[in-house]
Amino acid sequence: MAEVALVEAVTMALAWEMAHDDTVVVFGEDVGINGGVFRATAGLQEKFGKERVPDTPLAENMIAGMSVGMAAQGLKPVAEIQFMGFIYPVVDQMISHAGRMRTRTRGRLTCPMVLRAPYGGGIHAPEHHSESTEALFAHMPGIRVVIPSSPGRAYGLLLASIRDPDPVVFLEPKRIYRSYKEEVEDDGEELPLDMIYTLRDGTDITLVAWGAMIKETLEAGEELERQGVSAEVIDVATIYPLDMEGILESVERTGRCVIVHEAPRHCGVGAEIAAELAEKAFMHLLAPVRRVTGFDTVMPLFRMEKQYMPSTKRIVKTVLDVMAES
Amino acid sequence: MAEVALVEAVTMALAWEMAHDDTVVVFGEDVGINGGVFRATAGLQEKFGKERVPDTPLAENMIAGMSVGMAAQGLKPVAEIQFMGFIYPVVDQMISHAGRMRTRTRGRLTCPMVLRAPYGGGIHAPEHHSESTEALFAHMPGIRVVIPSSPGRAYGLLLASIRDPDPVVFLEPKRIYRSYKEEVEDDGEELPLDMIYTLRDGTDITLVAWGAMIKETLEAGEELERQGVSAEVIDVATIYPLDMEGILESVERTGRCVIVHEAPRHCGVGAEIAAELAEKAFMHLLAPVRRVTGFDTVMPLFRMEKQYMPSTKRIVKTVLDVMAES
Amino acid sequence: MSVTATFKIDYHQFLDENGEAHSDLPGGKLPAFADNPADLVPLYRLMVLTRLFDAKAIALQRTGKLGTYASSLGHEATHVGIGAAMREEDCLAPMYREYGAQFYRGVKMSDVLLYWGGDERGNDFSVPSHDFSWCVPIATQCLHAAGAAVAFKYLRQPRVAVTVVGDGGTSEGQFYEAMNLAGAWKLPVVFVVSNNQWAISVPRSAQSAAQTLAQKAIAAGIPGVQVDGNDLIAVRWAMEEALERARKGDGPSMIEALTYRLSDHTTADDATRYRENAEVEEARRKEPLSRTRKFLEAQGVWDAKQQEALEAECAKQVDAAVAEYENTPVQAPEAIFDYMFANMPESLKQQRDQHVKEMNDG
Amino acid sequence: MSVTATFKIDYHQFLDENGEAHSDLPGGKLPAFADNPADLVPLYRLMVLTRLFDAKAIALQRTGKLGTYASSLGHEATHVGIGAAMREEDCLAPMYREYGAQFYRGVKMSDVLLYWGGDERGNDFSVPSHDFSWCVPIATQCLHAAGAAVAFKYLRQPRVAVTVVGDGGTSEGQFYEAMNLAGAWKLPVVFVVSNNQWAISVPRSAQSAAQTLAQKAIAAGIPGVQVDGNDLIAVRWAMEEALERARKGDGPSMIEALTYRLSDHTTADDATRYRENAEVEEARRKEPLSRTRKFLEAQGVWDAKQQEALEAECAKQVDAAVAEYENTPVQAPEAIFDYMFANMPESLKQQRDQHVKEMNDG
Ligand SMILES: Cc1ncc(C[n+]2csc(CCOP(=O)(O)OP(=O)(O)O)c2C)c(N)n1
Ligand SMILES: Cc1ncc(C[n+]2csc(CCOP(=O)(O)OP(=O)(O)O)c2C)c(N)n1
Ligand SMILES: [Mg+2]
Ligand SMILES: [Mg+2]
Repeated sequence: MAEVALVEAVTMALAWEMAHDDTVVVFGEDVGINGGVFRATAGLQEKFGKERVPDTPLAENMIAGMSVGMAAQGLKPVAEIQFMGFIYPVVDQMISHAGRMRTRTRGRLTCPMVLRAPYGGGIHAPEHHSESTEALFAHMPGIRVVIPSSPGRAYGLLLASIRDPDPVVFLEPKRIYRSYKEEVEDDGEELPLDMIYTLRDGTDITLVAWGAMIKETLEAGEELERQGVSAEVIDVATIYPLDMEGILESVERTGRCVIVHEAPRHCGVGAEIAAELAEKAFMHLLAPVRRVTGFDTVMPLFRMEKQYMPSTKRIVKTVLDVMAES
Repeated sequence: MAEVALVEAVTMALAWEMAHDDTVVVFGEDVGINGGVFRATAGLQEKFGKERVPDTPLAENMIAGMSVGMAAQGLKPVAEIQFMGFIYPVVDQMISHAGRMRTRTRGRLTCPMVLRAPYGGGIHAPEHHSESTEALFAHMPGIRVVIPSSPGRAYGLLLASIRDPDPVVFLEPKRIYRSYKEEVEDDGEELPLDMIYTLRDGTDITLVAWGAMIKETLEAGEELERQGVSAEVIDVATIYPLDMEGILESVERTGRCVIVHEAPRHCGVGAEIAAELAEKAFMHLLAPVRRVTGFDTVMPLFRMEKQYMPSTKRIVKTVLDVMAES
Repeated sequence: MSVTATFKIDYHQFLDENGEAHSDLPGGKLPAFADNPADLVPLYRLMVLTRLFDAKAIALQRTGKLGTYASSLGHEATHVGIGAAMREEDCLAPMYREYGAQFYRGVKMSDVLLYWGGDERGNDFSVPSHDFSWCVPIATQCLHAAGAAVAFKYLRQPRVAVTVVGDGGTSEGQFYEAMNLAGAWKLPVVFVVSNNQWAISVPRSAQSAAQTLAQKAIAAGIPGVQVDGNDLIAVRWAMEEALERARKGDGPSMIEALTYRLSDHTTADDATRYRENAEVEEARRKEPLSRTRKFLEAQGVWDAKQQEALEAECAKQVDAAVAEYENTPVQAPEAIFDYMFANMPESLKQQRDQHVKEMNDG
Repeated sequence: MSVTATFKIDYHQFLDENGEAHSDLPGGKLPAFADNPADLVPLYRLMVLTRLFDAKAIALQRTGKLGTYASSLGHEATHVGIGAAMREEDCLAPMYREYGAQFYRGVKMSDVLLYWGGDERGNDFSVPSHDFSWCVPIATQCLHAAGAAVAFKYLRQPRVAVTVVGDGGTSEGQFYEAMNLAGAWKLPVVFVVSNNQWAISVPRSAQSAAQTLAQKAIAAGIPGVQVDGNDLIAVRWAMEEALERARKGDGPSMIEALTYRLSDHTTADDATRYRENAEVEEARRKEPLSRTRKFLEAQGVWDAKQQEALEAECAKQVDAAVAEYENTPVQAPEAIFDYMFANMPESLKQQRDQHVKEMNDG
C-alpha cells in the first residue's frame, strides 16, 4: 500500500482504469510528455502510449465537444481542463449535449465522459487560476459533479466517475494536491458517488463542506471541541446529486448547520443545501443556517486572496454565533 | 400613451435610448432587416441605419467578446442572443471579462454592455428553445441579471440596464412577449434596478417569482384569496443583486414564503432566496420555505413541456401545504 | 520576400442546370457510380420522397399538427448525395434538415415527425442506431463528428464520421476547432458545408469575407473543395473521394456544397421579409429535382409514367408515416425523468414520484 | 472542374541571423523607417531593457518576491516591433508576455511587477490608459480587439486595434471568430500571431496541420503574411503595412511572427521535461538582440561602449522599478469590493463592511 498525495491518487486511479479498460482515453492540454501542469497525468503517456494519452490542440470547448462524440461512439474519454478558470468554453457542450444525450435519444446514445479540472484558490496563482465555480455545473441537468477532499477519496471517486455511465465533472482541489499523503491501496476499489462522507462525529452542529475547505472545516471542528462545541463535519463529495438524506440525518440530530465553501456566496451550492434544510429540517433547526463562503466578488489577485478564502477563524466565529443564537 | 405588449416595450426602450444616446449600438443574429426572430428589434435598422443595427455573423461567443471590446472603448453595446438555449458560448467572455473589467483594472476600463435574450418555455418551441438558466449568470460576480415581467417593467428596466455603467444580462420572458398589452409612456423614464416590485399585497404568505411565472403566481394569488389565504406577490425583477431587504420585509410580515421559478430546482435562484431566508428570517418563519420549480431534468420536448412548467395549481397546492404546516 | 505556401480551391459540377453532363469532365466522363444511370434511379426516388414528405410536414405544421419544422426544400441533391456515398457503418452528425441523407440511412419519416412534433422518441432511431440525432445548437455537431472519428481511429474501425453544417454555422468557432483537431490528428471525418446562401435572414456575404467557404479548410491544413450542391453526382462524387481518403487513413476533408434554401428558414420564419422574390426564382431554376429527372429521362431510365407512379407511391408512404406519428400516444409522465441517468439520483426519484402522483391525481 | 480561388502566403525577412540585410529586398532596400539606422537605436535600447527586466523578474520570482511570471525572452523583436509601429491612439489587446510592446506604449515596469505580484493595480496603467490589460484566457483578447475596432470605426476615429495571440491560441475558436468578424465588417484591426513554436509543452506541429499559421487568415478572407519575428525590421514593416491598411479603411490583416520561446513557459514550468536542448540552442543562434546589435554596429550607430552604458542604465531603471514595486503597500480590504460595480449593491456593501470590520478586529 502506497502513501500518496491527492494528485498522485488521481494519477493512480487513471492508470488503474486505463490498465483495466481499453476504452479509457486520457487527453487534454499538456497531459502527455509534460504530465499535466500539476503532474496529474505524469507517466501515463510513457506507460500507455501517445494514442491513449494525447495532447490536444489548445481549445477547451473542443475538448468537451470531442469528448461527447467519443463517449457516444464507444470510448470513455477522461479529459483534463488545465484550470477551472479556463473551463467556461465547455459549458455549451456540457449543458447542450453531455447532460442531454441519454434523455434526448431515450437512451440510444449515452455520454460516459469525465471532465477533470483542478479548482480553487490559495496557491498564489495568477489571474483566472483560482476559480471555484462548481455551482455552474451543479445547475446542469444530467451531469454529476464530484469533488474529492483526500487522496483516498480522490482515488475511489475518480474510479467511480470513470465507470459511471453518465457524464461527470470531477473537480480537484489543487490547494491540497500535495499538502499531505495517506495510504491508498491501488486495488481498483471505487467509492460510492451520490453520497456524503462524515469525517468527524459531533452532536451540537453540522459543518458541511467539500474540496480544500475540508481542511479549514476540520480544523474548526478541533478548535470548537476545545471551546466545548461538538461539531460534526460532512464532506459532501458529490455536489450534484446531493445526498440530502445524509445531510438531513445529521442536521436533524444536531439542530444546527453551517455550510462552508470557497465559491462566491450568491447562488453557490451552499444556497441549495441551506434551502433544502430550510424546507426539510424546519422542525429540527434550533438556529439559522449560516454560510461561510467567498465574497460575491472576483477572486482578488493573490496578494489579497487569503482575505477572500474562508478561514478557520471565520468558520469558528460563525459557529459560535450560531450556538449563541439558539 | 401607447398600449404595448412586452416585446414592443423592449423595442420602444431600444429606440428611445438609441435616439438619445449615440453610443448605443444594437446588434445580434437577424436583428436587422428581419427585426429579430421575435421582432424585438423590428424597425430599428430602418430607423437608425445598418451601422447602428447590424446583423452579426453567427457566433454567440463572438457577440459577447466583441461587446466587451466595444464597451471598454466607448460604446454601449446592446446585443441580442437569439434564444437562451444558445447563450452558453457567452459564459466565458461574461465571467472572464465582462464581470471583471472594472475590478481588474481598478476602474480604468469598464464594461457597460447589455446582453438581451428571450428565455423560458411554454411556447411549443423546438429543442433548446425553452431554457431558463438565469442562475448561471446570477453566480457570476460583477454582472447584473434583470428580468422584467410586464411591458412597463420591460421598458423601464431595459432603459436602466442600458444606462447602467456595468454589464447586465437582460432576460425577456418570451412566453408573455405578446400575451397582453398595457399602457406604457414612451418618456425615457427608467425604473430602478436592484429592487423588488410588489405586485399584490397580502398578509398570510409571500410568493416570490420573476419573469413569465409571475402570471401563474398572480393567478395563484387570486385563487388563494378565494380560498381565504391572503398572498403577497413579489416580482424579484433583478435576480442579482437581490433586493433581500425587500423580500425579508415581506416575509417577516407574513411569516411564510413560497418561491416559484421555471428553472431546474437544484442550485436555481430560488435556492439563494430560500437560503437567505433560512438565515435572516429564521425568527419570523412560521413554516418551511418551499420552492415550486422546474424539475432537475432537461426541459422535455414540447409535447410534455406543460408538465415541466410550474402550474398555478402546483403553486396553490404548495401554498396550502405551507399554510397547513403552521 | 518569398512565397511560403500556395493554395487553390476547385469547383466541381457534373450536371448543369438542365441535367446535361458538363463538357469538361475529369477523364471526360461521369464517375463510376453513374456508369449505369439506372443505378441513380433509387437516389432520385428518394429525392422525390423527401420533397413530398417536406411539403406534407409543412402542411401539418400549418394545421397545428406539428411544431416548428425546418424544411429541406432545395437541398435534396446535397442530402441524398451525402447519404448515398456513406456506408452503413459510417456515422452521420447532422444539423436539423438533412432528411434526405437520413432517410437513405434508415431514419423513418415518422421519426422526423415525432421530433418536430415535440417527442424525444423521434431521436431514438432504430436504424442507424449509432448516428447522432438532430443538432440544434449551430456547429456543435462538428465536434461530435470529430470525437466520433477519434473513436473510430482509436478502435481501428474502418468507419468515417460525416457532419453537416450551414453557411451560417461556418462562423462559429466550434466549426473551426473541429476541423483543426481533425487536421492535427488526421481523423477520418468529412465536413460538409451546406451553403444554402442564407442563415435565417443573414445572407452568405454577411457571414464572412472569404470568397468561398471551402477555403476555410486551408486554416486547418485539410483539403477543401467546392461543388454544385444541386448536382447529385457532384455531391456524391466529392463525398466518395473524401470518404475514401478518410477510410484509407489519409485524414479529413471539407466539402462546400452550393445550394439554396428555397423555403422559409423554418415554418416560424417569413423569408419575404428579407429577400427578393427574384433571387428565389433564379435559384428555383437551378433546383436539383428537375435537373436529375431530366438527366435520367435523357438517359432513358425514367419517364413521366414512372414519375406519376412514384408520386402516388410516395404519397402513400408519407400518409402512412403521418398516421404512425399521429397515432403515437404521448409518453408517460415518468419519461421526463427516466432517461436522465443510468443510476437515477434519489432526489430525482422523489421529483418523479411526486410528479407521477400529481398527474395521476389529475 | 474549375479553379475558383487561389491564395499564397508570403514570408518576409529583412535582417538575417547575422544582422545582415537580406539580398532580395523589396525595392532593393530597407523600409523607410530604417533609412536612418540611428532611428532604430531607441528600439534596440528598449529590447535590451526588456530583456534585462525579464531576467530580473525571473530572479524576483525565484527568491519568492514575485508570483508566477511569463518571460518574454527571445520575443523582443516581435514585441518592440509591434509597439514601434503603433500610434499612441491605437489600442493594444495583448496576451501576457508582450512587455516590449507595452513598454514602448508607456506601461511601466512596476505595472508588470505589480500584476505578476498579485496586485490589480498593475492593470491600472496611467499610460496607455485605453489599452487592454494582460489577458490570461487564451485568445479571448482577439474579440476585444475586434470589438474595439468596431468602436473606432463607428466613432469615426482613425485608430487601429492590435491584438497578439500565441501559436497555441490559434487553435481556439475565439481567434477564428474574431478574424471572421473583422473580415466581414472590414474592421481596423491587426492580428499578430506570436508563433514561438510552443504552447507550454505542445509544439506548433501538434496544434494544427496548417503549414503556416498565416494561412488561417484565408479562412476569414483577410490578408495573412508570415515574417521573421526575430527581425525587428520585418515585424515593424509588416505592422506598418497592416496598420496603414486598417487606418485607410481597407480592413484587417494578420501577421504570423516566427520567433521562439527561449525561456520556460512561465516560472512555473520546466521546459527541459519536454524539449531538446539542441533545439533551444539552435533557436538561440537566431535570437533577436544580437542580430539587431550587429546590424546597428555595422551601420556605425552602435558600439561596445554604448552597449555597456546602456546595460548600466537599464539596470538602474530596473532596480528603480523593483523598488517602486516592493514599496507598494498592499491594498486596503475594501479594494476587494470597491471596483466590482459603479453602483455597489446593498448585499455587497454588507459583505464589505463585515470584512473590513473583521480585518480591523484582527
Ligand atoms: C448556436 C446557435 N445560435 C443560434 C441559433 C438559431 N438559429 C437556428 S438556425 C440559424 C441559422 C443557421 O444558418 P445556417 O448555418 O446557414 O444553416 P441553415 O439553416 O441555412 O441550413 C440560427 C441563427 C441556433 N440554433 N444555434
Ligand atoms: C483558455 C485557456 N486555456 C488554457 C490556458 C493555460 N495556458 C496558459 S498559456 C498556455 C499556452 C499558450 O500557448 P501560446 O498560445 O502558444 O502562447 P505562448 O505562451 O507560447 O506565448 C496555456 C495552455 C489558458 N491560459 N487559457
Ligand atoms: Mg444556410
Ligand atoms: Mg506559443
